[in-house]
Amino acid sequence: MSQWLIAGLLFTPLAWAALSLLLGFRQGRWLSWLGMAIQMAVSLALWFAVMEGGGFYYALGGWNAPLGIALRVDGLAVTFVLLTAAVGTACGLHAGVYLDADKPWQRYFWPLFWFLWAGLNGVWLGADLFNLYVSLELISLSAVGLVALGGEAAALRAALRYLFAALLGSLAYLLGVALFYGRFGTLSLAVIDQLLVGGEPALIVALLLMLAGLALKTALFPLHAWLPPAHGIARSPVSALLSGLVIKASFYIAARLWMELGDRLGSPWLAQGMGVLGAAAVIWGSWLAFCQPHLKQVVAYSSVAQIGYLFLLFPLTFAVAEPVSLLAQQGITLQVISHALAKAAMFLAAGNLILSVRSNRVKALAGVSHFLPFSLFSFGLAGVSLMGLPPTGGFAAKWLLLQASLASGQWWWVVVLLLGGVLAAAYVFRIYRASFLEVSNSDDFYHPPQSLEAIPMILALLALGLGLVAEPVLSVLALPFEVVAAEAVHP
Amino acid sequence: MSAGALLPILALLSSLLAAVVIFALPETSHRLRTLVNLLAALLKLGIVAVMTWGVFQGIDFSVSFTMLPGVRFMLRADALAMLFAGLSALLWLLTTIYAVGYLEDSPNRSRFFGFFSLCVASTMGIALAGNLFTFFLFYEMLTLSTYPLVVHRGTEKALQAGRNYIIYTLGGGVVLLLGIAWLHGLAGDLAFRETGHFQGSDPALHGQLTLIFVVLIAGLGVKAGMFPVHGWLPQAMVAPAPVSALLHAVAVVKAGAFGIVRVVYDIYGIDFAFALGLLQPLAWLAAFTILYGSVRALTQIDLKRRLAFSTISQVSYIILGVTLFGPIGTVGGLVHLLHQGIMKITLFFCAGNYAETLGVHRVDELDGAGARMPATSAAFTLAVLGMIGVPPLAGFVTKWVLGTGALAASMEWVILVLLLSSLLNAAYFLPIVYRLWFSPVVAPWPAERRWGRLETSAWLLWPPLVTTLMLILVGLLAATAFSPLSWARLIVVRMYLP
Amino acid sequence: MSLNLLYALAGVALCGIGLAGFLLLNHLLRRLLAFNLLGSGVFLVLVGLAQHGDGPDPVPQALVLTGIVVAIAATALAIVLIRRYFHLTGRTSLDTGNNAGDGGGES
Amino acid sequence: MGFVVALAAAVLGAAGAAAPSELSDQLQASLARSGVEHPVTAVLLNFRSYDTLLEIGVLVIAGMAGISLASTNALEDPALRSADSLLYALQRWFVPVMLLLAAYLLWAGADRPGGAFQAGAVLAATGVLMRLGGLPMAFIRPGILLRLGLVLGFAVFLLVAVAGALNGEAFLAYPVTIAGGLILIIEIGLTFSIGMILLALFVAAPVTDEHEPEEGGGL
Amino acid sequence: MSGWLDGLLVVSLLVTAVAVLLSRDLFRAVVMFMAFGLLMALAWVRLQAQDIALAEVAIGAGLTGVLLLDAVSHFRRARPQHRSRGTE
Repeated sequence: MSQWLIAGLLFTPLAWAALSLLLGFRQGRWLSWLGMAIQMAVSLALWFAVMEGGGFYYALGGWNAPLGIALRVDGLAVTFVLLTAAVGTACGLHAGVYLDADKPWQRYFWPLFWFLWAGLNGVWLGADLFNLYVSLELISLSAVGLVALGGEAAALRAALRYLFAALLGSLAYLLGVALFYGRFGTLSLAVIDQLLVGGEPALIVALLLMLAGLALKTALFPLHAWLPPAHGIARSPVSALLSGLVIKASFYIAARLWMELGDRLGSPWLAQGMGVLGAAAVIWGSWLAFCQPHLKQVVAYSSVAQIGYLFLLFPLTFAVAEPVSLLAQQGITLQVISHALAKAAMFLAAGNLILSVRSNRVKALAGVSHFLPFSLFSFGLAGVSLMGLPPTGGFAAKWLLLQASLASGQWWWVVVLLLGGVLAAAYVFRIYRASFLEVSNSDDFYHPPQSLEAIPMILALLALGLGLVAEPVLSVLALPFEVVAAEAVHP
Repeated sequence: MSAGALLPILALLSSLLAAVVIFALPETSHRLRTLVNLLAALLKLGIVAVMTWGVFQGIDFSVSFTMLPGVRFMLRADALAMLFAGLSALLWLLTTIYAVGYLEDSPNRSRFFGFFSLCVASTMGIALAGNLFTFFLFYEMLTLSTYPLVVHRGTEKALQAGRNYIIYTLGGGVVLLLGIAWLHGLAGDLAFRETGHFQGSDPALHGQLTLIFVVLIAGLGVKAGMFPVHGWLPQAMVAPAPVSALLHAVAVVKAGAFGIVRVVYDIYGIDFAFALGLLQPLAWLAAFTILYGSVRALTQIDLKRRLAFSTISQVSYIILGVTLFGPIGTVGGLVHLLHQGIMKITLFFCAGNYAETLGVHRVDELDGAGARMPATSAAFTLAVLGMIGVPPLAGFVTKWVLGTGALAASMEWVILVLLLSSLLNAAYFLPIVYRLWFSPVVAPWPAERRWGRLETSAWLLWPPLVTTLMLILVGLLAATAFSPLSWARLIVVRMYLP
Repeated sequence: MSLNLLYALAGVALCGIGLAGFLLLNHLLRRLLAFNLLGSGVFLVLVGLAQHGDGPDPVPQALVLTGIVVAIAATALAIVLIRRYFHLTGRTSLDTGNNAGDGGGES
Repeated sequence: MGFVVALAAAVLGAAGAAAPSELSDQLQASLARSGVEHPVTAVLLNFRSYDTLLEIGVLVIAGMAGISLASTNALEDPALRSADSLLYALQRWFVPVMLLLAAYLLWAGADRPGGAFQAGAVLAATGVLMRLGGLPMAFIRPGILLRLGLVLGFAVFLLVAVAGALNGEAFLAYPVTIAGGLILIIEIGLTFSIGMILLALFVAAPVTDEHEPEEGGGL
Repeated sequence: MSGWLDGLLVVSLLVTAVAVLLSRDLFRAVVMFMAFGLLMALAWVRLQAQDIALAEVAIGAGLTGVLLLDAVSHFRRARPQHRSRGTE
């Protein structure tokens, strides 16, 4: 059963990419709705299958790990596959209505969208270092394409910046892969994990290169300069995809590398250093978000800040007790999921708001709470999750990270976590404040279609509810995993 | 699911669902919205009544599930919970009626009543929370759902007040979160338990526990309006009167006070807190806040601001009662939780009536209002007398029990504080009463409206009259079985006296 | 030093040159050239390092073939964007100033 | 500079400690079942075919970018129709030769160096030559045919991949007996599409700037 | 095989690479890049990677170079046009 599901999961996005390239935007929309339904169903089924049967390796082409490419289908991977299906579907549905179907270049939206999806699934399931590189490139190029789609000069500039950053990051990663291959003669992460004994300098350099490349692609402070222009200027559904999912892909790889190899190749300095950069991202990103005059820039800088939390994974899992490490991993996982949902909701809602007031400026929102409470409400709910207030997923994540920080004695991260929440509140409430202002001549609002309003609301509610069902979601992380790699290494 | 688990959830859902329905209703369907509001309020009152009866009979209402690794979401109705739940359910009904009248013809009612219901749901959650974590959950939800109400008018001033409100309360929330997370890391998931959790704990932890106590109280003190973190409360008075009445006089500040009661009794345990030497400083702080609030109230010209400073002062009675080491003081503190709520909401209703009917906001504009609005002014006068502590009204009962408690705990200086505070109460309230009844009308009302035969709209008139009746009854019938005083005694007997 | 290792080290040097160019140059096409040099360096390291011990290793060779195709795809996309950007603005470099401010494209 | 030194040290370190790879043994052992004799082709199109599949996806994205910029006008640019006799002669003789070369490379891929990429590139080069020679190339005009050509190889690859899954085996698994044939089919499709994409990238970019690209064409 | 040959190849690779980046004229830079691609192809042959060598010649040097050259010439021709536009 699972075999069929995996095949469906891999096949659908690629096939839909090819098919939708042959169609225009409108027909592509119909086709994509079908595709999203299929992907959603397959992802759900796979999630439940793994819930019941545990994780496994899937050997592509029937060739096992070191020779062929094996996919690692474990609880975490299928959870992210499901997350991608949820956010992807939401953005796809939104885009179908939001984007102007009459523009000739929109026909390329769907192929890029589906290639992006395929790349994301490739990353979540990837267990092969080089395959991860190819998946990353697939993601980067389609993401850049989406940013630039039909763009004016500013969009192109943002896209070019993004492209160059992404390419540099990929090459740094690939260089690390080359070193690993030179040392171990394999690309399978599981096999490397088994062969790796201690911290050889060469491999430390390799890990550093890969982490640096991935950090650049994830827009970790101070390598974040490319992100806000790109995420701020793309069309809202695209921004939602980029902020919600795309930047998580490179982080996911970094996290996987760290969890597999970090115990032998990492050092306290590296771990704390990554944490400090993350903390700086939280503070600096939030501050910049607070200062932005444009609505979408606020949301984009908020992404820079929220990504910062993710990098607390490094110090909180390095040389700490097993339960503490687990707490941190769970916290980070929740943070990824809740940020993906909340940020996608926020961008989509921001898109609606912009559509409604016909301006991207925060100041233009005055009085909109009067007319568009629904999208504003979605925006607000998503904001609650970003602030880390209960009962949202963001709060659950923050709670677990707080516990992990306290239990590991690294109390300084507590300060960052709490301060980050306050700063997030500052920039979110700035938007509320602007929208609650009553001005007399503010009756000129456009009402977006209801379907546009419903989608961010659903995402925001998911982010909200995540905190309540965090326990079952997290339980998939501890699922048993069938170890095939061991047999493959020593036949 | 058993009735024991079902009822607490229903109590929450009744207003949560009401909120959802109200948000979904179009702005223009006023009648339907009012109907939903009133039905939900009545339903909730019924549920709470049933639960109170059940708790009296010794039925255990509780429900819990694991929310995060190591943390449970837990609702549990004990006697203390029902005290707060009963108060908010009762006053929600009255305030809803009042708000319907108050907001007639004003915009954004859908938004207002939606968030209003959400607030009440949060308050109910705070009352029924079974552990510190769940308490915090609803505590923050209350913060968020009150913000739109504070800034409801959308004026620059309201937004500024909202900003300060959110800075204070979210700041307090962060501090509280720190305390809760720290405590959780130290001791795990802590359900509220009568004797607390730390009796006989490792002395090596006492230093940390003391620190955590300070952090927790600091976090909770913001909402409770304790000095020096009370600054948001007077400013938040720009909100519409029902908001000031229910939320700032009852739900929000009481949530803070209620939290302090929970922490002192059900987490630390009163004996342990006393042994750590934590109660004494808290008592001083409470006493200072009582006097400070009263003194500040003296000089306020704006009626609602004067009431706000009075609230700051009065809420600290509760905290003072809690810190009096002994059962009688506790009874006093708890009963004041209820009494003060009833009295203060009456005052705010009346203030709202003056504002809505006559356009009067300032104390010096009230000259002669007693003749124009006799019923409202009578209610106001009675509530004022209650506040001052004139027998046999509600406030007298509180002060009497508190005084007795202070004597029993041999903290005689508290009596002095009580006396001084009563004097100050009289000093800032009685001039208003004088103006109402004995000053002649000197100028036309700033913005008068007329509603037929009655002095003001019936929606606005009945709620203060009902609460006035209540504040007389709870005083007169304090000795009967179902009075708040008896209930507070029941709580103390059940929970704190083995 | 084996022959392959020599090329691997050459690859390292190319990486350095490419990286320096990538970071220091402003002209978009030059940066693109630098990116391609950097890529070539990485490929040399990949193959040279992998097969320095025992003869040709087809796996890294296949990887590099894939890598080359990915690189040309990226280069082509970049050229398309650069040309379009140039067409609209007449510029051949990204502004070094603060670009974040003018994000108001969507309306 | 520090970067280069650290990297060089890392390369030397990795080289010094390189573990004997079991991978090449496995590769040799499995080569017979791969359907081709040339190991690089086996890795590319069988053992690690998923990489290649995604990589073609990347290429298709670039191709899309190219055609989205295409200006129909530029394709019929009269300036390009210059009757350059040298080019014409070149074209006359070279085009058939290059097409043959592409076919050879494609065929050779099975057992010696060569394969779809190289053949595709040669095909594209042929196209470039024809283009420079001013041959009308209506098929490269943005339209359904061009897009079909763009994804053809990718689609063939994908269909073969999913056929394996439908057959009850893994995604991308080929039955051993027909593996060689399937790989050849894939390679033919890929060659065609790669050539098409690379050509599109070249041709689509307007050679002169006299005509505006179709408004908003930039992807 | 003769070590000095490889040494020479490596040195010329690096020199060409530097030349690509340092040449003032963009056109020259691209031409140098194509030369670099050809040298890379030689290096691949020396590394017994004929497949890559073929691909490098066709794609790396050939197509990338053509694309870049095309872009460069486009820039050259368009520049004055834009200047005049800017002054309008």
